[in-house]
Amino acid sequence: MTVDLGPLWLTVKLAAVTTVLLMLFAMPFSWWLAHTRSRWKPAIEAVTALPLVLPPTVLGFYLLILMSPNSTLGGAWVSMTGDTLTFSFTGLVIASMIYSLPFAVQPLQAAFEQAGLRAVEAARTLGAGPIDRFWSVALPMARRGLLTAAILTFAHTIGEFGVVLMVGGNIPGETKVISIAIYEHVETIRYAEAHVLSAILMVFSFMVLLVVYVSNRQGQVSLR
Amino acid sequence: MTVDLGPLWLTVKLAAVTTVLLMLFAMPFSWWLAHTRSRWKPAIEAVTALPLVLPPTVLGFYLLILMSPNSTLGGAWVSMTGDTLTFSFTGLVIASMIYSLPFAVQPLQAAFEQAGLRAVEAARTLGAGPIDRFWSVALPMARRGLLTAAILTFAHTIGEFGVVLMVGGNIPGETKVISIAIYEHVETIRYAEAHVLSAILMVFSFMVLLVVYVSNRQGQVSLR
Amino acid sequence: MNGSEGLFLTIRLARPGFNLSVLARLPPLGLTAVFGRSGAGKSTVLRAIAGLETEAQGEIRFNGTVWQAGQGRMPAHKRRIGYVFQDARLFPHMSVRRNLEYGLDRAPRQPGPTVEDVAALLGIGHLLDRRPATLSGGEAQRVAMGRAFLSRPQLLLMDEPLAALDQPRKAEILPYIEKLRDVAEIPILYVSHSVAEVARLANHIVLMEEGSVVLAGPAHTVMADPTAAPFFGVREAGVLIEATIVAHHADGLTELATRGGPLYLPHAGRAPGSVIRVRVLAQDVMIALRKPEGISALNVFPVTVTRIRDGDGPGVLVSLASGGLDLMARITKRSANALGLRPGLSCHAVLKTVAVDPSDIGAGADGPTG
Amino acid sequence: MNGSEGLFLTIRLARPGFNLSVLARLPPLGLTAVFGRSGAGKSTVLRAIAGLETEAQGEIRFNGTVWQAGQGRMPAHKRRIGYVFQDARLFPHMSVRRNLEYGLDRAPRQPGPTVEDVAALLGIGHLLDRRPATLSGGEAQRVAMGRAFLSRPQLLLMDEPLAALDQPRKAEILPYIEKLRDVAEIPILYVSHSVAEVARLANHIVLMEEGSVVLAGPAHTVMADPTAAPFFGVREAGVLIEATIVAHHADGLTELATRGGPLYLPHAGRAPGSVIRVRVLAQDVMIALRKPEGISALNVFPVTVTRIRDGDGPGVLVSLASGGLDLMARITKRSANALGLRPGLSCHAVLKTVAVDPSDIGAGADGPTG
Amino acid sequence: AVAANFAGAAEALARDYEALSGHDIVLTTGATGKLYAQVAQGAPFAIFLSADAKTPERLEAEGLAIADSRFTYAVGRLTIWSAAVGVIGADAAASLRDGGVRFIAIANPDLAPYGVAAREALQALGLWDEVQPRIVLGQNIGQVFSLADTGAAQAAFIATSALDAPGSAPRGSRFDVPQSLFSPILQDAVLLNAGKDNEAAEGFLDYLRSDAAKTTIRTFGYGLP
Ligand SMILES: Nc1ncnc2c1ncn2[C@@H]1O[C@H](COP(=O)(O)OP(=O)(O)OP(=O)(O)O)[C@@H](O)[C@H]1O
Ligand SMILES: Nc1ncnc2c1ncn2[C@@H]1O[C@H](COP(=O)(O)OP(=O)(O)OP(=O)(O)O)[C@@H](O)[C@H]1O
Ligand SMILES: [Mg+2]
Ligand SMILES: [Mg+2]
Repeated sequence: MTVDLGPLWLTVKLAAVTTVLLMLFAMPFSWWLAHTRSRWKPAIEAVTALPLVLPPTVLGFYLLILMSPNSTLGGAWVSMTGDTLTFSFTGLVIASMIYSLPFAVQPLQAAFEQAGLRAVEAARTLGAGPIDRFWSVALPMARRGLLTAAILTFAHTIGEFGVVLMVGGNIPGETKVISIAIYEHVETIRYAEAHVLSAILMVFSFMVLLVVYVSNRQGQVSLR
Repeated sequence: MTVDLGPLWLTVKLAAVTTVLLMLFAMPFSWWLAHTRSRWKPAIEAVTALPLVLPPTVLGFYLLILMSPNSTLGGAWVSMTGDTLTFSFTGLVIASMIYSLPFAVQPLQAAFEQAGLRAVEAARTLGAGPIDRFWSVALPMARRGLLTAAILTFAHTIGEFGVVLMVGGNIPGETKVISIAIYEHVETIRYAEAHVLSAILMVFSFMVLLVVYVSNRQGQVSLR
Repeated sequence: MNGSEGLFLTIRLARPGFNLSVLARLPPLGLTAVFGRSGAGKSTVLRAIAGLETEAQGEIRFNGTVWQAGQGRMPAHKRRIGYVFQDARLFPHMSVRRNLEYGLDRAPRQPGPTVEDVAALLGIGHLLDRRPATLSGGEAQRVAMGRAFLSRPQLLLMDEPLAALDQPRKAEILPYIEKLRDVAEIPILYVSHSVAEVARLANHIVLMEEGSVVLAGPAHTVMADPTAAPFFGVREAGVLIEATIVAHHADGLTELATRGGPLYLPHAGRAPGSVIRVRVLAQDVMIALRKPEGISALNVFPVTVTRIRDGDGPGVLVSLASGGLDLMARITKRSANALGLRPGLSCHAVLKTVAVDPSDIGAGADGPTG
Repeated sequence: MNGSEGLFLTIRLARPGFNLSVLARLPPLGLTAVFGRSGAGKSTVLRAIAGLETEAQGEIRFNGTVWQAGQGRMPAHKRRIGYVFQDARLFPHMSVRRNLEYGLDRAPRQPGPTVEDVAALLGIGHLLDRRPATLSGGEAQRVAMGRAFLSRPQLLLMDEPLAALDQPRKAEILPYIEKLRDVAEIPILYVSHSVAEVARLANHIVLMEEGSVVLAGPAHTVMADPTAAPFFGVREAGVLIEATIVAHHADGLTELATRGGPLYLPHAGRAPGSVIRVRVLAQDVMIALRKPEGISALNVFPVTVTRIRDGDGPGVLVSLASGGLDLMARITKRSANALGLRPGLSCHAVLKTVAVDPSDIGAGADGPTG
Repeated sequence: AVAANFAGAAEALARDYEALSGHDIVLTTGATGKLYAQVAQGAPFAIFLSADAKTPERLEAEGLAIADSRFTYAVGRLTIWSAAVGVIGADAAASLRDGGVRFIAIANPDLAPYGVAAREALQALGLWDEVQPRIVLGQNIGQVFSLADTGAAQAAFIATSALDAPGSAPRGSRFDVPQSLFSPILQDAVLLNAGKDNEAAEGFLDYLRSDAAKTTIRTFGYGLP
């Protein structure tokens, strides 16, 4: 029985890149959603949650259509970079970001809404511009929501493979993530390998999460 | 082309039952997690996020083993109810609850932590016992987190099928949910049916979410 | 006072850089003012009594019921207290009315003020349908007070309840607190930085410094204690005297009988025969060698100098006795020398009538305390 | 005063059941006290000036810069204000030190107090490494004040900054606020419910009621205005007089020259030659027909009765003139009748030396205002 | 329980059989491996129409299926297909070498018999090593079709049945791989324990072997043993 760990590292890389990029997008977007008075707000909120309701492979299917070289988007990407969006790591990241969008936006928006604007107002009077006070006050106060968003995105990207499989094409070393590998073992009735890989994945994820939660606890601040 | 809507209602029923039951469990559990001083807290938090990191089908595989009539749990269930846990609606609900656990616990816990205990302390001095003040003060103040938890759980149960497929066995009327139906259509290359079902699912989900968000907006309260 | 009546405290609580260690026995009736500088530990003591400081060690008994002893604690929500927090802590998701009703709904059914009564008293009747986030600072504080009043408490803990309010509003609310204290017979623990409030309301005073009680006792004793002077400030030194209302005169003056003779005050608002408490500040008392004539001051008492204490600065504090009545006068050293004051000297104490602020007239004696 | 200097406001803001409509021109230097009952709109005005009330309509100009006009608004963070909120609003995720540094880090580099200076002044030096959640109410308020002081503001907006503090602490902080006002020449808008604070600090007073300004003007004018009496309370009626320090005597008394003659006060703490402001309460002034002898009061001025006003209750307010000096005495009707007071009558005003509280001695005249 | 690739044909067969016999057939489709796991955990399936020969053999060996009930009901055929017209010509090898074919989708050989067949065919054409970097994998034949259909992969080895199901219009360009280039894709059926003594189940298995059924199976693009 050989256990190939390549997919594990690929998975971690994908999850990390997706999480970081998605957080960067979700932070200002959630902030805007939390405080906008636009009448479109509920509609935008509903759309944001939609990537969840389609089965992952089906969402992957539509993303595949969207990103294939024949489409406007995919074609533009090919002519810009010379590479296709599908079956590439970049494509995987984009697909994962879209699928995990609700996990990032929802908790962050909730945290921003709940924190209120009192301290942010104080920051305004102390000379902090919009971006400054977002980073120095709003975001740290919504820290717990940020953590939740990051954990859900990270864990979900590790575990989900429907979208990834479709858009990534399961190319070893390029787009074959560990969840696909485990899935394959289960499908081909090689349960021993599946158990080992699952155990590795679980232990690894547990360690990562534990480190995150322990350090969160240390940095914890009562916001009362 | 015939579009069978049976799976849609089954899906809605599953999502609704899962969401309600999971919320009932997650509310006290997240509250406890948010305020416990146990040294095991980070470990429990990490375990709570773990259902996410296993691929759904793989998680479903393990749940299948756990709930099969040959196992202790599944066997006990059979001798108690005369019915198997696997390939039944009840089994589906349990599996969905386990898989969606992180979506319910994480945002709720974040909301409880962020809300602080000031108002809850006031409720204590006003004669409200633990359960009373949880319902009358802590939970309403964590309302936005509750909403996030419910939406993520609901939407995710609608969309996810890996676990459900494994544990439920795709039995029409009993365990064949819409996501599986769409998935099947895509897999069996009946794209037209897949497009129609996807569109119905999206529009339906959008309407549900829109109603939720609009009513949330009306009931919204500045917590500052 | 029965041995088990009242509030008995031995609390210890250690925090980095701050140690609370309070031993106190408070009377079962009346208002006890907790006075002390910012950071002295006043709020912490109130929190411990309410059962909100889980780390507080020691013992707390109230009217014979053990609230805390060893590891045993009665849960906060069973203690039947009304707590007015230093910050209002309203429930943000409820209307003002629901906030007010919160404690009422959870209290045993027993007669007491209604939401409307309290709203009218506190001037928040027009706010009942509003959300706390839209209230001004003082409005929120009044709602918080109303919420505590309505919870049918057996002990009121009030942490600077009037600090955010204007003088006229204070003047409206103070009599109600007095009524709770005297008529409803609810003991009150009252944190305040205002000497005027304390002097008017307190039957008992506890002075705290750096987590410890430095002085505690009946209000008149503590207020007359020189140790307490730095807490109150020079301007606030004075005596509390008891007087009986004799008559209300047509020109608006009330005639009082004191142990030193008649005293004229602005209308005191109680029926003749009532015993009231009057605070006379040392700085409002002048000393004259001969009985002055042709001056606007109505209250002139023949007195004997009993003691002269030097203070910091240019003033001296002269204690005067007139029959059974003690007075204090704060005058300059220069005057004391010019007049040749010394213990035993007979002279006259001149007290401007209106120097006695109506808000310094408290109802009743500190009876329950003594 | 240059036409474009100072703060010019025309603000309108409608809320359900509350309409704010304020038109005011405030001096470019000195302290303007905003006084009014709870819910009058004081905090709302400060918030509008700071640029935090997005719904406020109208115009705001400060020292020639337009802060708001029509739809145009300068963002709050560019206004260089220091705002002390009614609730402290510290940043919960930062240490006290980082809170204090927050505004400083974002201000233009220019000389001014350091974190250590301000921490020492406010007595929060031992709290620098703590988190806001562990501070007492008064400690938090002091940190909030320090944070605003350190942000190198060009205008200070202070919303009841001292309400949560004890008297000794107030006495330490007040001189610093005076220094900011006079030495650093930062105009200050100061909301307070304490007449003593206002009387001591304010060069200019704005009285608000139900969203509107009912009276505004130099402090001495407003404080002497009968319209203002209900705001301040009877006990606080009085005059503000200007005096020059002549000498500090060995017995701790300071001799002042006023337009009505010499005045003796407890040590006033400024160099001879300085002009200071003294508040003399009407209730601290007695009237005698003949110059009294052998009494402890040092300050006796020959005066002429200029006006007698009846108040509610048993008192009358007697205006007195002595050369260029105006005084007010609050005495009983009975005394006024007994003495036969009428306008034009010559008599003596007796003022107990120590009746003038050191905290009522403000530095400087309200020069910039006048 | 029916392997996904046979779902369409199975539905048609079930419909015919129901009309013929009056029995009700409930179909459950899924990947072969998943169905195996479910059967092993006591799923109430009577018949298993696998996409391979190995799994039914294994079920039988493990005593989960009735001994000797196994038979081959269909043989899969393989087609190289592109959604675009003119990409795949008569010389399949040359077409696949063409630079326009950026990606070639095949089923995962580890998972699907069609994947093994595609690999064998590529090896037989002498292309396996050369096209290796351009290969993308689908989990099953349905996904492989999706990859090609969306144009993400310009060529794919799919089941002929995916193209030739009744009612589907011919599109793109194709090359049917000769049976000689790969070992036959045998799809076996087996009677499971739950179907023991089940008249309808046994009847359906018999029906599968009938000529009427064979015609239907052929129209769906399958070969026969
Ligand atoms: N977690 C903590 N760690 C260290 N010190 C603390 C902590 N919590 C409170 N303290 C300190 O305990 C002291 C007492 O606080 P408390 O709130 O009782 O003061 P207080 O007398 O009510 O003051 P104030 O009049 O300012 O409200 C303060 O000096 C405060 O800094
Ligand atoms: N959203 C709102 N809806 C209706 N009324 C409001 C709203 N926000 C504030 N108000 C009212 O505006 C009035 C002015 O509030 P503001 O905070 O300015 O009062 P204030 O003078 O500072 O009072 P205080 O001394 O109690 O702090 C209050 O009566 C308040 O209830
Ligand atoms: Mg306190
Ligand atoms: Mg205010």
